[in-house]
Amino acid sequence: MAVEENSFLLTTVDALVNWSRANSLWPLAFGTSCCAIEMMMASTAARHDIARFGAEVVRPSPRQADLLIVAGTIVKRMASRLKRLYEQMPEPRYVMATGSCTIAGGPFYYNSYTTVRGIDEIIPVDVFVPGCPPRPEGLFYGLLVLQRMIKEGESVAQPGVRRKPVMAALPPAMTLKDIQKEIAALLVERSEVKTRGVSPNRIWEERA
Amino acid sequence: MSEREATIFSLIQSCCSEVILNEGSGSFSIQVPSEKLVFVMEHLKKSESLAFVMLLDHLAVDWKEMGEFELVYQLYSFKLDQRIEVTTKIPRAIPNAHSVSRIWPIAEWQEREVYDLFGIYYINHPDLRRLFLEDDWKGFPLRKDYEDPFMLELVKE
Amino acid sequence: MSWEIQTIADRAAGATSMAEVGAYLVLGVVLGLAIVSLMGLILNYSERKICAHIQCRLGPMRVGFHGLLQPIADGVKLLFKEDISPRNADRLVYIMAPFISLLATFLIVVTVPFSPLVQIADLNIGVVYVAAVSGFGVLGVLLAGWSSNNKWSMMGAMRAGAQMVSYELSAVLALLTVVLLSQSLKLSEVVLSQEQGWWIFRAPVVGLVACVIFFVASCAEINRTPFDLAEGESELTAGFHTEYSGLRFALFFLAEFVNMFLVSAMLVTFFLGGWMPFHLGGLTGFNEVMDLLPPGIWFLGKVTVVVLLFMWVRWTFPRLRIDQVMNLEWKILLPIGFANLFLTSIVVLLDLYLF
Amino acid sequence: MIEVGSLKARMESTPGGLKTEEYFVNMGPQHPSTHGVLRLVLKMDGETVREVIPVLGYIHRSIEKIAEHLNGRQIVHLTDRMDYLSSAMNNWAVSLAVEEALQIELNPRIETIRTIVAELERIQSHLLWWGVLGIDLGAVTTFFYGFRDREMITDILEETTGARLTLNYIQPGGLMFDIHPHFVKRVKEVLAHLKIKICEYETLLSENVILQNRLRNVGILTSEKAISMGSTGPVLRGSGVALDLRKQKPYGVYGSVEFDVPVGSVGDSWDRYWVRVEEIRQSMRIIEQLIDNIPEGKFMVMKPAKKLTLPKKSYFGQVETARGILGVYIQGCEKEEPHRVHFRSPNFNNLWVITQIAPGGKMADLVATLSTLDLVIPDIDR
Repeated sequence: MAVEENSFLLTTVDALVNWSRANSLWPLAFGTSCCAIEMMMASTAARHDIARFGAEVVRPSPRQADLLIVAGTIVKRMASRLKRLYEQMPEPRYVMATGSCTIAGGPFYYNSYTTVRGIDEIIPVDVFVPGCPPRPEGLFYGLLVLQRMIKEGESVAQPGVRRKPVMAALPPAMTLKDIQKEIAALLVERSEVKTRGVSPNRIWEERA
Repeated sequence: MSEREATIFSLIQSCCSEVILNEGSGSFSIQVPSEKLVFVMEHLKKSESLAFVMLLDHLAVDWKEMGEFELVYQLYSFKLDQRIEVTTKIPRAIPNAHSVSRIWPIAEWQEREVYDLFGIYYINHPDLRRLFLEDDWKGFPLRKDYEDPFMLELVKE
Repeated sequence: MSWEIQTIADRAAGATSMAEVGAYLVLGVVLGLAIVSLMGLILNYSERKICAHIQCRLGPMRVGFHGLLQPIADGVKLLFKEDISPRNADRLVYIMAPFISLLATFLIVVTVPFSPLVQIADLNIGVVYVAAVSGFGVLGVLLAGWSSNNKWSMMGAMRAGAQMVSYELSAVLALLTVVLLSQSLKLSEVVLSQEQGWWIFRAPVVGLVACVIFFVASCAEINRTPFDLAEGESELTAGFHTEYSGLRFALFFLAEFVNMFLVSAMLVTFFLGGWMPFHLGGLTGFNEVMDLLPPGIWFLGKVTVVVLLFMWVRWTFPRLRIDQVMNLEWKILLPIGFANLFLTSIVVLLDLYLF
Repeated sequence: MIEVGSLKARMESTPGGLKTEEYFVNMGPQHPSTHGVLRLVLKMDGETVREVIPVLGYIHRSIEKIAEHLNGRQIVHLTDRMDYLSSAMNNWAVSLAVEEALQIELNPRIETIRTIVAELERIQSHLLWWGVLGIDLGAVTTFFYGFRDREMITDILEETTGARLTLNYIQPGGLMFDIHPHFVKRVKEVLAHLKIKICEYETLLSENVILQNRLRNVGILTSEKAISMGSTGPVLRGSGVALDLRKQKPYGVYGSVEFDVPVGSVGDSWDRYWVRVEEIRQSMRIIEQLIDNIPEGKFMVMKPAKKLTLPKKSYFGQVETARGILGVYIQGCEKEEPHRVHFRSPNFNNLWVITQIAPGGKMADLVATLSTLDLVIPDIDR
């Protein structure tokens, strides 16, 4: 039976499924460093209480989680493990990168021989939450943005089609690409910052 | 140097006359020739009047210009309530040192860390592997001449 | 006041046509399924809300009034989630395990006497049936852990197996105490025998001891803290269901919550009078006042209290170690259970009831 | 049917009893009770742990290399991210080393405020540990109680320093900012609140018979072993060795305040638990003595524009953090950037204790012991 693209049945199912997915984002307990403490603070501490959004069921096993909150620096040795964790999660899965280390390497950007400069080099990211570490409120804003994205974004007819990642604390129109372009331009423009050697797996240069 | 430190130093010198005071340190520090290191260390721990039973820390410093590695051991004695810094220098071309892991078990891992980051080979070490980096890592990153395109070195002018 | 007991099975037996029998059959199955799924939803929501309030939080707030729709959102999400089975898993067993787990709970729901008129079937060997079928749940957990091809799952399953089989003994011993007291294996008659007073009060001390033993043992049987070793998060990541995702995981989740309800229902039936209102033998005036509330309400009220007790215990206590769990069962609970059974027989022989 | 006697005879006839197969389990890098990305390779025999092999490096961010390119003032912010739960103490260690190198004399106001902030950090770190210990042992509610009170301290620190976790407050030559006008009032409020709550926590968790059974005589660390492994802080004090730099080599104003150093006797997990809970009380005592008489003065004695050129000498600054002795080794070479920076992290030595005391215990004991060692993994890897 052929169902039309925008039939009433499918859109209603879409709405229901997206509503349920948005409101029950079970995070995977995955924290590597300081951001993990703020994530714990947000997800569990009595004052902030992520349970209000239905996201307090922190699953230790990636098989049961929907949301991978990457909290803390990812180094080369951990990168493969992060990717594996992501692959172990069942679809639909969402990734939130919290903190400047996961976004771009943060304070460990220069002169570090291990830090991965942005986890978007390893796995696709849905929401970036800046901060070092981000406050719990920042994490909530990221979660709400993700909820909005899920509610608007996906459809049963086209699973896996996703909006572009957004920076949670920036205007919603801003995408990662814009920011990367800006950073690249800044690096070229500012003459006092010279980098010796360009890492082969930095992709932003090619994009810019 | 305080009076107590002077007595400790004389005690050490009585066992090994080649020990000299290390002037390049802000705290009480002695310098030992590398071949005498294990002997002096054993004396520092086992001697009843000294009893430096705790190895707080072990690190290496890369003196590229002088072609030397400086190994630094921080010891602590409960009996004297005193910290002492023991340093030794080994040539950069042949970075071999004697392991003190028989004296203090924790040295096994501290030496692994130094091996990992500086590439100093410890003789008689039970299990000399990399500690922080992957086993197939090339080079020793904390050496001054380490180069890695991944590192994005910030050049200051 | 005399209670007239009529189960759905009785009605089906007294039916005149095949169609009527079929209708009752369908009613029974639907009722069972409805109870299982409804209890799953309600208990999931209340567990999250109650634990939140114990911990000075609010719990789910955003979906519906005070997050009432939260379990539905979770359910729909889990339904539409990708279902992964590990490559080296024993696929048939892996797929069957959650259903076996749920089947055990469903089979017990059939016998629960909700009220004199709401009971699906009243077996004349009810106690034996309950004891036998509840052992079925272990099978699901064991198979799940074994078939996942994961060491953590395996460890969780082994822990669960050892623990559930051991505590089954104490639980059955506690039930046997009540069987001695009520002199029947039929659940409805067990309830009826408490017309002069609930066994926890009427049988001097032995009733209370048996009740406590049953509470502890059933706490262990349904894998709740302080006995949640099978899925101890901090030790075994997620225990026997580490590799399960999507709907199959939801079934385990559901079975866990329904098990909690069933265990409370059994505790209520055997020790707290089931649907029987609070009676004190001899005080007819008082008893008649108590009878004003319908028995179904009494039953649900008591179950609620026991479930709350389970939750309170869960969110307060730390977890035991595996050898401590085994010690508690074999060295403490089991001897007490046997002694209690012996004392009960003396109580029954000498007719030493309180009222 | 196997007779019991024959089985027993068979067990005795095989050398070493009836053998079971040992297997390896990877605990971590992503595991809820390793508190980060520590990986432990466990050799297990059923439920019993036979051998523990820690594998590190999953958060090795090359802080020591980065620090060689920064000046003394800039290194401070990197130390925040090492042991993020005692960041003020970490800052202090760097400041001590740099101040020794540049021979900077501090005024009493700076020293007093530093002490208060460090003790506040210690309390919040121990509260977090207390909560996480509960969750490791299965008592989830303690986690929320610990975090609730920790939040109040975080608020105070945020008002003054502008950050909740990574303070970057104690700088070479003084402090980043002066204290907030409400600082004294808020601290007093929190102390009054905590005094009641600590007693409540004792009844909730410490006096629980299950917790006592889980911790007592588990993971016994003798004082000789603790010393030979170079462990410090509450781990060493739990084993009965009263090594506390705040007493031994007083820095800040620790020399002029009264406090006790709690010391365990057996060295089991319970002793470590007790030492930490008692340390919260002692920290409160220290703050109480200082909070009413913070001297007047400047909060920074060094001009911010001053170049921190380090002489060609090595300096070792050490402080007692919430986890033990943190040492900072700075080797200068007549430049602003140090020639070599090394951090002696307390967790590095404390971690290896697990290889000595966990074998022979159960899997659950390993988790309990790990929890009472209170490890922060980024501090180990740096």
